[in-house]
Amino acid sequence: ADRDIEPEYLAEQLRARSLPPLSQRLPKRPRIVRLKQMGRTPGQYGGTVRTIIGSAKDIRFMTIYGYARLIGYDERLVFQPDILEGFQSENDTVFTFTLREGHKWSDGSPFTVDDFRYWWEDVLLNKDLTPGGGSMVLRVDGNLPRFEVLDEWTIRYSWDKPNPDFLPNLAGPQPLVLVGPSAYLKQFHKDYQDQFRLSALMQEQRVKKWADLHIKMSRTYRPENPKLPTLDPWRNTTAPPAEQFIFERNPFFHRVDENGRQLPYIDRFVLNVSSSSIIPAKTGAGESDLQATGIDFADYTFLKDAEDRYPVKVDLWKMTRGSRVAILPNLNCGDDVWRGLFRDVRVRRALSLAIDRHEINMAVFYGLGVPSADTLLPESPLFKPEYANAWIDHDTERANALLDEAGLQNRDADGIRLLPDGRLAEITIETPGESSVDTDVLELVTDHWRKIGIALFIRTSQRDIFRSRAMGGRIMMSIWYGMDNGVATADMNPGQLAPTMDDQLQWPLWGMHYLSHGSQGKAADLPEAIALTELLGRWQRSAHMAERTEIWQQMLAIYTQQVFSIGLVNGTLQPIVRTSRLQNVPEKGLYGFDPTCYLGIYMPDTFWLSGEQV
Amino acid sequence: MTAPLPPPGAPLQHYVSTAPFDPMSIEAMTDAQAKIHLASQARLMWWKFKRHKLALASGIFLLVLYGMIIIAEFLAPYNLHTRNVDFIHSPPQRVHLFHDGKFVGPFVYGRQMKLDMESLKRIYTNDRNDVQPLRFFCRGDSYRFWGLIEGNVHLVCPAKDGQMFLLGTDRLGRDVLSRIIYGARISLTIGLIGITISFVLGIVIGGLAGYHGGLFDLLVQRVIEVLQSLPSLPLWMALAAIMPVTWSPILIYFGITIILGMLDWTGLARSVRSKLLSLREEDYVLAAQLMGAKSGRIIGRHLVPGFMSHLIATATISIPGMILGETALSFLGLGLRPPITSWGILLTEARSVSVIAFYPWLLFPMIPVILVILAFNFLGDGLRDAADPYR
Amino acid sequence: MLRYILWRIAAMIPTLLVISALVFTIIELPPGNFFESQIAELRAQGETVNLQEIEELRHQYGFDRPPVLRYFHWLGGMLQGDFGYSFEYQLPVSEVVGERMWLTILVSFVTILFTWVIAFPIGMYSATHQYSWSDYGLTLFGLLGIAIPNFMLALILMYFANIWFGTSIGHLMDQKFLGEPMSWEKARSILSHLWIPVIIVGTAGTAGMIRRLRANLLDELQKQYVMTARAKGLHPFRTLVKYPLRMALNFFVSDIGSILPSIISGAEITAIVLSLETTGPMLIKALQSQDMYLAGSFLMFLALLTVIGVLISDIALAFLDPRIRLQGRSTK
Amino acid sequence: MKSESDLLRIENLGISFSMLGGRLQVVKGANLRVLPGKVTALVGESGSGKSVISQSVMGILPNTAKVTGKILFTDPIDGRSTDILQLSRDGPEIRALRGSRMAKIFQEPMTSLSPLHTVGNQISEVLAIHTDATKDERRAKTEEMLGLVGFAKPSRTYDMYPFELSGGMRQRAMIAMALICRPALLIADEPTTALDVTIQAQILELLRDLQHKLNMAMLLITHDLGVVANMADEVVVIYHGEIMEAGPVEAIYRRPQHPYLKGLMAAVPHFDMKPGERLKALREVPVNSNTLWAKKKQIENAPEILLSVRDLVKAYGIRKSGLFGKQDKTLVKAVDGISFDIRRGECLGLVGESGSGKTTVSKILMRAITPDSGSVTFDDGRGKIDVLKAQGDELMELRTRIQMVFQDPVSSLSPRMTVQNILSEPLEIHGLGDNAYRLEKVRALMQAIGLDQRYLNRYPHSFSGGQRQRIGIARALALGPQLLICDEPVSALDVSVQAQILNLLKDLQKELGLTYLFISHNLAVVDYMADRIAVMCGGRIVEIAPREIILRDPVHPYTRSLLAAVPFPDLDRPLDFETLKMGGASDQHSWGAQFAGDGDSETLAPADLGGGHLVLAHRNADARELRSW
Ligand SMILES: Nc1ncnc2c1ncn2[C@@H]1O[C@H](COP(=O)(O)OP(=O)(O)OP(=O)(O)O)[C@@H](O)[C@H]1O
Ligand SMILES: Nc1ncnc2c1ncn2[C@@H]1O[C@H](COP(=O)(O)OP(=O)(O)OP(=O)(O)O)[C@@H](O)[C@H]1O
Ligand SMILES: [Mg+2]
Ligand SMILES: [Mg+2]
Ligand code: NI
Repeated sequence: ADRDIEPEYLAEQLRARSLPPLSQRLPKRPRIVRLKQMGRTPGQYGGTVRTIIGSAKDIRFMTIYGYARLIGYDERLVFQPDILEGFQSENDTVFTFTLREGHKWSDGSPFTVDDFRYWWEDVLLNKDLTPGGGSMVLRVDGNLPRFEVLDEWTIRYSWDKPNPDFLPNLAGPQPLVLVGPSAYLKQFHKDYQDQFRLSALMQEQRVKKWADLHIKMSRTYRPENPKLPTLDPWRNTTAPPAEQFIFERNPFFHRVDENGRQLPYIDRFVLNVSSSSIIPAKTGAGESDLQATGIDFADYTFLKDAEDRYPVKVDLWKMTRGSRVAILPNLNCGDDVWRGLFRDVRVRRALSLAIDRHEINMAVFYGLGVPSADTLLPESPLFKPEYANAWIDHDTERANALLDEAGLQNRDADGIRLLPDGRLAEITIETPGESSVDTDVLELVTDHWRKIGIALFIRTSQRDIFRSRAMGGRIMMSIWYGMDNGVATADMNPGQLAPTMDDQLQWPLWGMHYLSHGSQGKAADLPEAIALTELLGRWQRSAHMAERTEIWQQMLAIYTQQVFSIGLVNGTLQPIVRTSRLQNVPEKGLYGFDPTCYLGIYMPDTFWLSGEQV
Repeated sequence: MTAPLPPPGAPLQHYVSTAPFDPMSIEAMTDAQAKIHLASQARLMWWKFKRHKLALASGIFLLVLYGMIIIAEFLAPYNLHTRNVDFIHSPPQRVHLFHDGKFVGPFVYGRQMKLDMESLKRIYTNDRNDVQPLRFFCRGDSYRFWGLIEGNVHLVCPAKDGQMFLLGTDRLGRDVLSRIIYGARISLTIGLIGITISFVLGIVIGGLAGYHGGLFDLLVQRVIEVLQSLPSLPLWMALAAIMPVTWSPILIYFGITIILGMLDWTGLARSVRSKLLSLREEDYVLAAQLMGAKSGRIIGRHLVPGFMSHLIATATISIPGMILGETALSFLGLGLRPPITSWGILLTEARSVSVIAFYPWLLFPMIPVILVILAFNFLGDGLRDAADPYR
Repeated sequence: MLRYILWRIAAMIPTLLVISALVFTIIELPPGNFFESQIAELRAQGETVNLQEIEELRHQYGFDRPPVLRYFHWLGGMLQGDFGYSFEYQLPVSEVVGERMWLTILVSFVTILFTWVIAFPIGMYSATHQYSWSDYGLTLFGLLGIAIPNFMLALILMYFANIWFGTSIGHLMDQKFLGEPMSWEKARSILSHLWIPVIIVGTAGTAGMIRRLRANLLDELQKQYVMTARAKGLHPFRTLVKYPLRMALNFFVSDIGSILPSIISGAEITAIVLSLETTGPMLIKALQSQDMYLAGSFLMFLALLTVIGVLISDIALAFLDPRIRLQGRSTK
Repeated sequence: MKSESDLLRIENLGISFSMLGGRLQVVKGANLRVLPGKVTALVGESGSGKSVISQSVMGILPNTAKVTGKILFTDPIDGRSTDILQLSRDGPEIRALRGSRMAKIFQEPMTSLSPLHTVGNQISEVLAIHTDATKDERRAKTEEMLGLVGFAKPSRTYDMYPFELSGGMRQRAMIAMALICRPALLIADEPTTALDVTIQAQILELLRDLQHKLNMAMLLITHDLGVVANMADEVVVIYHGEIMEAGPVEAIYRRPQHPYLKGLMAAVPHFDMKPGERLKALREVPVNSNTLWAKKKQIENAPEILLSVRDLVKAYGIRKSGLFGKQDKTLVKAVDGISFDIRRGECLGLVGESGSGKTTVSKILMRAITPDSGSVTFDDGRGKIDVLKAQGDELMELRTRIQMVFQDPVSSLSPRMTVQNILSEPLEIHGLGDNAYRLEKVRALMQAIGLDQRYLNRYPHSFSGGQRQRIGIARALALGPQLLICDEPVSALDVSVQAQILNLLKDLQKELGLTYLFISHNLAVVDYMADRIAVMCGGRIVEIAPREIILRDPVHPYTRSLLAAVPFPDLDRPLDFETLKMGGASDQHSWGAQFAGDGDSETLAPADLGGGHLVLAHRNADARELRSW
């Protein structure tokens, strides 16, 4: 009977006894994924799934797709212990984690509290390895947590104040790392390895410092080291540089289906590196078995057409961004007159009202998107229609009236408004211009704004100088995505609504100020922005669902009413292409980096290849 | 009156021509000959050029084209930016003359669009009942002639409230034909400047180096080596990055073209140089030197003409580079950008497999490119022949 | 001659030094550096970056030091065969390049061969059959090659090769052979993919060659010495090859120096579109992400090729034309 | 061997060129034949269509030419006749004939060779095409042939490039190329124009030899009626594309009837012309030198010596074959210590062996070649100019005062400039006059050299050899120089046009005080033109003296043999090939001890025989001893 549930792929190794049988590979209490309950079908082992990535760096998608986290989200974005057998959080201040007994790394070595301890004491607290003192998330008011090993299977991280970011970060696409395979990694650690061997290894890996060696060999997000034991469903077998990366099943993976079959079903994931421009073409030629990245809504027709020629299936998922395209007036812009205008909420509202979102939706998205402000999607429990509908009517008259009120009543012969200092009201929008959607949308907006007497010019500049230009106030306005996470729950950090990052193009200096704890940038001086920052602070200190929800609502209301970012259309669709043999891929889903981890929360380890094409 | 030949092998008789003989007489010139011998060399070349019909036709074609770009606003049925969101990716419409067997003059059938939500395709059908006669010298989209004079007269426009997309529309429902007409402006002008610069530099520097040799040649050679070693793409990237961002894209493109023109002379300079290295040993060069000709003159009047064919061929071959120069850059996210339009941009915008599969009419800008290139080449042929003394 | 060659090789050293300084400047010119573009890119995906870690890296690679120092560091490294470190790949440059170099050389070599094999006969034919229909036809054919932008041609060929012959889209081989050692199957796969880039890159150069060869030959064909050769009873083809062609080769030979680099860089965009496993896309990417040592080493390699090419070209020129070799400067 | 048929039979040949503005008929209904083993000479005015006829026989006319009529070639080997005009342009039949059964010596040897291939390569190629000889055999045969045409070191010549050879040497290479396959028909278009008389005689002897041994027939095109008299069996006289008179050589020479032929005969310069006697040109073009040049003010008390040359030396390194061969240190002295003076208003004739360095000397004077040592001073009364060091304005000035007529007219004319541009260029360079003035001047020049105005818009390649040569002269005259260096200025001209040009030059000398350095192989011409004559051999001047003295009383053995080798246009004074055959004239060992330098030039020095007569001899030889030799 055991034979049945062993993957054929491992048969050889099993026969050679280089691998123990399944029962010894699994933890005592593996995570049982009940597919039937999820509305999916339990499947069979086997097969290879090919997918295409745009650059070798993108092997990190496997960490995201694999989505093995200490704690992860389920499809409804509720926390679930995954690698952990269980976890407890007391007021978001004390977190107790329980490990699965008998859980093993992909090389068969046991996964224990020692691995946590190693990472905490020898990596995070090591000045060489973590010169910065660890991630911001680990620090509440600058203080690291206490780390305790409670027993053989239990550990605890505790802070004095609540750390609501802790769990979301563990569950995120780019998770906070708390653990590493200490047995393997110790050979690269100065404290555990003798100097001679260490320098030999450094020589071999061509690094100059032992810390670099350790960092290089222990990188998990971009799993470039094939020897590094992992807890993911698939482990990399190819060392870069390569044009093709092969990931094979982790024989010690901790999940099983209800029939006792070990996940993942699929034996191998093959990632081919192609230039991003031909990913759609290759996908349309049936050269990918599962493709979500590198293809765009604009490619849908072509991909759909391929269904006739190749055994592929194209589904459309919903993107989770707050807005597919948003226009961001730079409140820190260097031009005094314009900065003043942009800080005037009437101007922002007028600009928003002038846009005909319906036309944009029809022209660029086949009417499949939803005209909306830059806010949460209906999928979010925090969603309210008034946020989405704030200032999105196409109302040129009102917009004109608002602008007149704001002191732009004078116009030149062509009907372009004049600034108070007599210049023409000409706005230059900058875009990295990587996708034609941006420029197309801007062409439409140009016409819309012409009707309210604002001339719009489009300028494209390279992405990397974009940021520094925005910081220097040299960008007046830019076009970018809306909120990263449009399906947030109250448990997730509302930082995206407040000036917290230097790459928030509507207020980069304020963001920098926050990010650098006041050492760089400028403090926000707009009351509404200050209010947002304060609300964020309250959320961070709060440990109660209701309070957090209330804070979220307030922030959303301010953000949308103030039109800090002019959202255009959201809920746009993302094609997901799969071979028709691939089962269990949901037809509808939410597509985004954070929090859904692209395909991650839909558990690609439960996808399987059926014999016949469906 | 000719000398008779004796039969084969027989002894030759003494023959004396009896025709009247006057050593001072010169054959009379025909009018045509007289005209020719009085003509200047330029005129002679023009006559020779005219004999090459294809070259003549090409020349006229190009003249017309350059004439057209002056009045692009008038010729284009739509404005460059006019969008028709209801007619996105509409295939080309055909111009008909007869409807139901009756002559109605040029017209197009109206179109209906259906969105196929399954494949997200826009499906267009001709409405056979909706006859939309074209209008000529009509009022349509308003424009600013050369950005100065308001106007709205077009050569041809669609029927009132009708559409006419003779070459189809793009992803924003813009008329491809109009965009091609507008695009000609940039495509046929800016690159030419770069070429001119690089040609002048190439010939002058290469010429001097080849003709004089010595230290100057050595120096030029090293400079060429250095410049040739820097591939153009990184240069473009670096230049584009340091150009002031406040410049308009067209100015930047212009600037880059000029700079590149100033760097691009090396290949030509090398071939000029090496050709001159051998040509300068010819006696006629010596003759010119002995007459006291300066190097500029010798290079310009004696050596370069001997090299004209090559120069013409090189120039005509560089034309496509000039027209399509920006495509490579746009590809890398540099160079020209919308809203400025050129044929290269139009093609870059059409850069995806779905275009080839579903909207092949977006590739139409290739046709003017090809035509212009052919025309320049045939023109070059004609010029070559005109300059060729052996014809 | 031997002395001349030695002298020229010695002269290459300062040239290369100048080039290296220029290359370094070019890579340094764009504002920002690798780390900033890295941050920008990660942020674009929604990922977070540890600024302190970046700061650390910046220090480690000397980006807090003045560029001049870094230049000498880089130069010194190259002289010792250390081409620096690729930030992007987090590997020494020499390891990053790997198989790509050979494939690049393969593609370039075949392309050059293709260009010559096509251009020479056509150019000669066109010159001897001036204004015949075949001349026009071949001219048209050649010009199409340059009239259609490479990326367009690449897309079109790729699309139809896939539809008609089932050739997999892009790349130099079927993906299953990636990373495999060379085998018959792999070689076949490479061959079945190779023609597309070769045609695309080749056609662009072919037309130029044809037209210039034709023009030069037309000039030479009228010369008196061709008549002499005909008077000897030499076969027209042999005449063409031995006399006018050799004269006409002058331009061609003088261009040798730039053939390789121009093929390599001309192929870059094609290589990106077709996602070829050659160095072109890597170079562009390195330039874009300001992976400066990788880009710098590539550029220096191209420069070396050019400089050697120019040397070869000069020697060949002297070899080709005894007037340059022997008379040179005697009259002046 | 008595043959029943003509080897070559040209019937009613018409040739026209298509030009802008219509066709140009250059040959009109010519009839002509060549018997096997016999020589038919074709003589006629420059530009009358001789070369074109010969090209049509070979089937190598340019594309723009159209031919009518018949050209029958009957190969004596199999007696088959072919009409050459019916054969396809470069088809196998005609190729089998070309080079092997019929061969051509081109009129312009300077440009008829490819500059990129060695002489040997180009000659042996004929063998490669028509025989199965191996590479070594070909080389051996070629070297043998090169020896036959008078190259002293054939194996060295084999590996030389055409531009390393002197004009006469190239012509000989051309001859070797034509003869190497021993053709049945040789078309010799001015085969000896660039050769000095001794070598000319050697070549003529060689041709006769082949004619007798191999029954080779020859179509000989030449202006030198002396050569015709010595070689031809039948003579055809052509004028403006039409045949004026034809017949056996006896008839033509003894009973010339047509006025043109009579005019030709009369125009031949001969040695016993009285001082001041003018040549009788067929057309005497009255040249008003004032329309050509404003009379220059004669400079008061200008020095007598205009140009003074001292100890010029120019050596060329001998190259080992191969690209990487090191430069050999052994040098060939093309010019070996030459000194002479040219007086104002005189004409110094320079004659000498082919390859003796005449052209080199003249080019040194023009600053076209830098000598290894020596000095050249130019002084026309406005101050001395060191020619070899002049720079800037001084050099520019010099360029207007010294001009040169190139030995090779073809290559010295820019192929892409019309005659008009060529002739007006010197004026443009020196910024003389406006366009109208220049045009007028160009017309006057054209008239002076006897070319019609309708040629103004033609390119050099469409002219006959003689026409081109005249254009070269006109160009040199355009600036009105004080010293004119003429390198074989009339070699391609028929005697009547030659007379016209020589008279022109003489007139200019008289009226404007022009000074000439006149290089020529034609001793009669030199005799007519020169006041003093210098004889060069092996890079040195072996004898220099006033013209009467040197011709009546030559001292140096080389000068003597030169004079002995002059062919006369007189059937009763045939060349004595037998005596000429004995040893090359320039072979020092046949010269006698007083003159031979034993390979060491130091031992020789000019000996003064009085009256401006210098001769190169052993330092210790005295005058009497020299004369008595
Ligand atoms: N390619 C050509 N195109 C036009 N005219 C030509 C061409 N070649 C020769 N001619 C003309 O044909 C005429 C005859 O030329 P040809 O060369 O036969 O003269 P020729 O008798 O050999 O004279 P010369 O003794 O000066 O060499 C000349 O008037 C010349 O201008
Ligand atoms: N560039 C050169 N390289 C090597 N040798 C040369 C070169 N030019 C001329 N010579 C040699 O110099 C010698 C003199 O040549 P030059 O041309 O002065 O002779 P010439 O007296 O003019 O003869 P001709 O009467 O045949 O024209 C010849 O032996 C020739 O081979
Ligand atoms: Mg002639
Ligand atoms: Mg000479
Ligand atoms: Ni002696």
